Amino acid sequence: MSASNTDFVLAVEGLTVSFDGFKAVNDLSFYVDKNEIRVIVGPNGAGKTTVLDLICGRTKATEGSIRFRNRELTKMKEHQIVRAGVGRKFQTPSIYGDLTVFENLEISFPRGRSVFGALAFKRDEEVMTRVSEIADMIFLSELLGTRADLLSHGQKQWLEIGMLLIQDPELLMLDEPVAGMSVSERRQTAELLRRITKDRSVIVIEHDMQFVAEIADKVTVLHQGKILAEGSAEEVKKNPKVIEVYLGH
Amino acid sequence: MFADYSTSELMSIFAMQGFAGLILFSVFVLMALGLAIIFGQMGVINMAHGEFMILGAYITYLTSNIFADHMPQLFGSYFFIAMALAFVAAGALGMLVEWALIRHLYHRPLDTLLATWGLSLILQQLYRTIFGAREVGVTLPDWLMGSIQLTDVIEVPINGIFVMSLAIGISVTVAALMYRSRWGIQVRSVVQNRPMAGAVGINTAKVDRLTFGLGCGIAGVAGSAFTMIGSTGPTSGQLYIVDTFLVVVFGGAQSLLGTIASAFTISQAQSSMEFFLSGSMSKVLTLLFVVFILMLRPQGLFSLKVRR
Amino acid sequence: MSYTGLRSLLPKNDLLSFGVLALLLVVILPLSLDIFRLNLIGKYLTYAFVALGLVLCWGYGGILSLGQGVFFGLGGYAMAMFLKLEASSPENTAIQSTPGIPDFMDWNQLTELPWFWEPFHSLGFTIIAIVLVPSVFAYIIGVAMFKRRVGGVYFAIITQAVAAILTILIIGQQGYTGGVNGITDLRTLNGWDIRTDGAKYFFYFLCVFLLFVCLLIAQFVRKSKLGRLLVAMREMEDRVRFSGYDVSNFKIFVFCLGSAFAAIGGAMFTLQVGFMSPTFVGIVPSIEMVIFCAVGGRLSIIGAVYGTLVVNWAKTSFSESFPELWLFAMGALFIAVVMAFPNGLAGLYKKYGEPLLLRVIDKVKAGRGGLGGDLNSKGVVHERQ
Amino acid sequence: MATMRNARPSGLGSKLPVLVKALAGAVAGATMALSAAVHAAPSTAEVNTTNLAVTDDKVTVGILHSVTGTMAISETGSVQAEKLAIEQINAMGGVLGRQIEYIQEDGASDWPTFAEKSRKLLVNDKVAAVFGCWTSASRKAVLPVFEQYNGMLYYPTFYEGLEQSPNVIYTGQEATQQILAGIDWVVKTKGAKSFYLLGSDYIWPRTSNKIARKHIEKLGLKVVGEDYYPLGHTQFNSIINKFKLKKPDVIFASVVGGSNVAFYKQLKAAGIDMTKEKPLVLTISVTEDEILGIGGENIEGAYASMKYFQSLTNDNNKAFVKAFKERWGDDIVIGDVTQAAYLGPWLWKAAVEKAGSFDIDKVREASPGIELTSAPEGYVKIHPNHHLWSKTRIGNAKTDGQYEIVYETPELIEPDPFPEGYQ
Repeated sequence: MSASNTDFVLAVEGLTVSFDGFKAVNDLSFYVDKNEIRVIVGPNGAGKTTVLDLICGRTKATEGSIRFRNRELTKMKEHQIVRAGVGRKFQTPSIYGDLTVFENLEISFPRGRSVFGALAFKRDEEVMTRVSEIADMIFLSELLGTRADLLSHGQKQWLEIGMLLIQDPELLMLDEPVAGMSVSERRQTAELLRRITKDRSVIVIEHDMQFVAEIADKVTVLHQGKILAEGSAEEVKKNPKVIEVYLGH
Repeated sequence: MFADYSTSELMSIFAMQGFAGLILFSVFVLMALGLAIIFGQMGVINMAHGEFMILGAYITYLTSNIFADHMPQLFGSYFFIAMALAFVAAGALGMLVEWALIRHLYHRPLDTLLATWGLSLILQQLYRTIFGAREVGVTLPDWLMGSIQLTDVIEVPINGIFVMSLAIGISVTVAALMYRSRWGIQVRSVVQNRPMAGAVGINTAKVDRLTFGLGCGIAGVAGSAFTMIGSTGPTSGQLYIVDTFLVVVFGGAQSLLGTIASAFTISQAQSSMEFFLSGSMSKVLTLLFVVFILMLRPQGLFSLKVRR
Repeated sequence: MSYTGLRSLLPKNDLLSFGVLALLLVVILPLSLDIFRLNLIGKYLTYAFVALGLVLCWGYGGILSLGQGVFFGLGGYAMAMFLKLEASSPENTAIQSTPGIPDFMDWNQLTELPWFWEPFHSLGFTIIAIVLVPSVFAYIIGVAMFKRRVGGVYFAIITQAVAAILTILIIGQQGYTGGVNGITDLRTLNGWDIRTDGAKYFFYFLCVFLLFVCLLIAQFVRKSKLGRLLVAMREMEDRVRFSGYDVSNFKIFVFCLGSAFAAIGGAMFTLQVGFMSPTFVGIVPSIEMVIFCAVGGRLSIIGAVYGTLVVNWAKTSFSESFPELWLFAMGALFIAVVMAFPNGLAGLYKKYGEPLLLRVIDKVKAGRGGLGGDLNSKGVVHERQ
Repeated sequence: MATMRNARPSGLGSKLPVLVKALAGAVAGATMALSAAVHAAPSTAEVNTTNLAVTDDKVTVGILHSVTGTMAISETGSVQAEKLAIEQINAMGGVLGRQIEYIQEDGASDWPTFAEKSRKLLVNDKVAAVFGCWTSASRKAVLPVFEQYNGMLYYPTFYEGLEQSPNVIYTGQEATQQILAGIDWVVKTKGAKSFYLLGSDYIWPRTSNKIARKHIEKLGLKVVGEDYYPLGHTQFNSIINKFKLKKPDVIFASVVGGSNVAFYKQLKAAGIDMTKEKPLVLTISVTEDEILGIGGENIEGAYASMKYFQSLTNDNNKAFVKAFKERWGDDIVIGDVTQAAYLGPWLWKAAVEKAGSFDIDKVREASPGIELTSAPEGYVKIHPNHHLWSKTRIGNAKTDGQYEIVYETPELIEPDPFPEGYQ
């Protein structure tokens, strides 16, 4: 497959990964525009999380290419992909429970990422300002000194989002950001997402179609590792194939 | 080095060397199977594995003494009873240890390593207190000693054949247990998803205890069999521990087939090198080879690529 | 370093424990023990270097190495090689068939010094080699393992195999290494007799000094962002990786650092005990050193020192009184530490000792209208032991 | 700090001895008295000018062996022998009118611990002599300590030689004493032409095999192979195949420890019947102690070259074996090293009495030429190089775990720790 340069932020072409013969993602191609919010939906086992794993380098592709601003990601290591500007939030909140909220954010601050950089890293004004900025944004400015263990589930999700934001990624990937949240938390999160998606592209995996309709520019429906449908939330909802997959059986 | 020998002599020697490799292979399989079950299926690192083997050896020693004193006419067959007793004793001790120590540590694999190391020290001293610091000599029934003469040069040691059959027998039994029995299904389901297995009514605590007991029991049988070829003393168990772990890790902890394949690879590498190099150098080279391969393929020879 | 810099490196509670340890090692023990016992303490302290390295590798980095004896041994052998060459001057070895080479080489028919021994005529090279050779070796192992994400149990077992390989090699290549007897009969360091009581005092204090240097380095690492990263990695390695860090580099770094500490300990061991042998390279001592660290508290760098001292002191006195019981005690200690006190002595101290001490100190200070104010602002690390 | 006094015999994994037995043993020992002369105790100031632990009625010595760890297996016999000798000497009236007390320390199979404990014995306890060490490594570790603090060590194990310290009396054989006569015998009586040398991989087997090789080659015979396995190795099928390929007349074996057991069991299993002597197995590392672990039936027919076997029939040995069994239990066996360890206290006593002093320097001066006619192995004498003149004997292993002595050198063999032409 020849990969040509595009204007897309992310171009996924012919992506395939197989685990012992089982193709979890099968010849998948899709493109994400600048500043676009793309939502990926699909039934369990459709390969949604695997797609994110592939993009961020956690899983190595068997075939195909993933290009981010025309840089091939499939050959890069995870940390290089992150440094190139791709941020990834996991399904279950993955934060450092033993550290405080402040330290969680500070560690994510994109400076002193090498061994000796980390040794020489100083907690200066720039770091402090940036951390409190982000903390405000994720509703945690009162809790900076709290150990992250002690946060509620929703707060942990926000904290992880904050840890991504502090790196100012160009492409943000969120795996079920509102799963397990209370109604009010959900509302706050939707608002948060709208605010943070202003200057960047976002890929969101989400089940809640109402939430999807609220935020999505474009929706991609995955089924058995392949794209079943793609379009606006409204179009997708009406697509008979999608209805069958979701409601059939 | 071979110039002075006739082709047929050389062929015979190579045949015998191949057989020596097979014996070594069987020894490795016996050593490693119990550990592979415990480590591979439960993720527990049992540093006291060697001491469980030696327990089997001591049981054999005691049994042989009892038979010699009270039932000399049955002495020829005591070995089978000794192996059964070794299995029961080591298995029971294993279950006790699982209950007392291991079950509290399932989420901390590296800590099981330290705790079982402590256990191994205690067992060693216990053996020393009971049986004395010196090695004990286990008298074997006559039919187990000696060899079968196949040709002029090729001689096959009977205990080698015995160890091989035992290795095959135990491997087959374990495989059958794992893949054919209800218990095997339970073990595998507990390994894959503990909460779910518990939720569908599997008594996970019991499965763990039985699995650990089985692993230790097999170690006991192996120890019993090794009285034919090795020494029985309080610290003899330590001689086996590094080799055993390497075999299991090299095989890719999760699969029994992997353990067997790795035992085969390592034993063949070692025994063929031993023939051309000095014993020490071949040991070093074998270990280096294993470490090197593990660096290239850290997950071991056989392991499934899993979707995370 | 500025006052605040110092305070952030050593906040009040840490300063207290450093001070108490310094008091113990520099004042109390030398004054209360004869040189024989003090020399013993000095020997134990050399293991504390290893335990300290393990706190960083294992406690912080989550990397359990069962082969730290390798690095202890490499450092010790480097030192021993220098001392042996000095002890093997042509005058001292005149009765050999080849004078001027170490006695064990002569017994093994070597007629000239092997090339890799040559540079050890120089003390400067030796000192550099003590730190550098083990670090480079650790770096190679580290790159090979951590870049391929070998960790946890696998790493532990592979380091064990490395220890086994090196032991067999040292014992087997006795013409070059002194074999199972090790390198013995070391006498002088640049002409200065290392066997006198004066030398023993000197080496004891040198050992304490170096230990504190290493402790401060460890404290610096712990207090730096790297320290927090290690904690973070232990919990959520993937998150750290997806925050743009090359996780393996950090592991390699702490592993190398731990190895360098171990090597310094090994060199000090050789100087204080007067010989080096392959028994320290093997698996058993390597695992024992892990228990020193665990008893002290795997997350406490000061605890590592106390853990080492306590276990060894217990070992010595136990084996003097009840040699048969020693293994029972040691085994029980392993199990107890893992089962009941996973944070070791440091955990007990944090729970019971420190609050009491701090309260006393605060009272004293308050009585004098003291200066102390906690510099901790929001977000400063809450130490958890 | 606690010490073990001889009033409280330590267990050491053996049966607790009954006091009566101990006394009986002591009486038996008295019959082998060196010289029955009872010394009137000279004053302490006279016999102890260097501040050793000597009082008017007591003298303290040290016993330094591994009671724990891997070496405990081997060293137990030596501890028992040394204690027995001390008890017997005490029953006879002690040394220079003083009862011997001992402080026992555990080397724990760990060389720095040996160094540490020896320093304690010499510096803190100021013992007049130390009986101890087993492995070369432990001896090498304590040697600088003994030389620095001027102590006297009685070292019991047969060893590789290449050492001669003013602070050590070597009561075991150095390598040539064990090897040369053994090879001569096997060549002369068995007509051996080719040899395969096998050992555990460390200094003693390597040095021994080096001496053996030189000697064999001097005789114009052939060494067809030489191999070493790591300590603790348990798989010997490959080497056995090499034997079958090379068909040596003699397998010259110096395998030690747990490997020994594995080696002989596998040798037998591979169909090599040692009683047929094709090939003949000649070992320098298997004493009666080791046979306990190997099993007599597994080593039957092998030859061992030692200076002492339990089956020696002289009167000294009969009394010694009897006393030893009474003291430590009937089922105990006595090997070469155990006997050598037993000589230590007796040689020291003789030297002290000859010197008329406990001072280390005087004991050292008095030592060369000290004779012991009552030694279980027969007559021994200390050479100026601090080793013992002793005979070499060849034993043939029997199923009951004992050796039948088939040869003994007519003369005492001179110890030669730095053998010219063998290095």
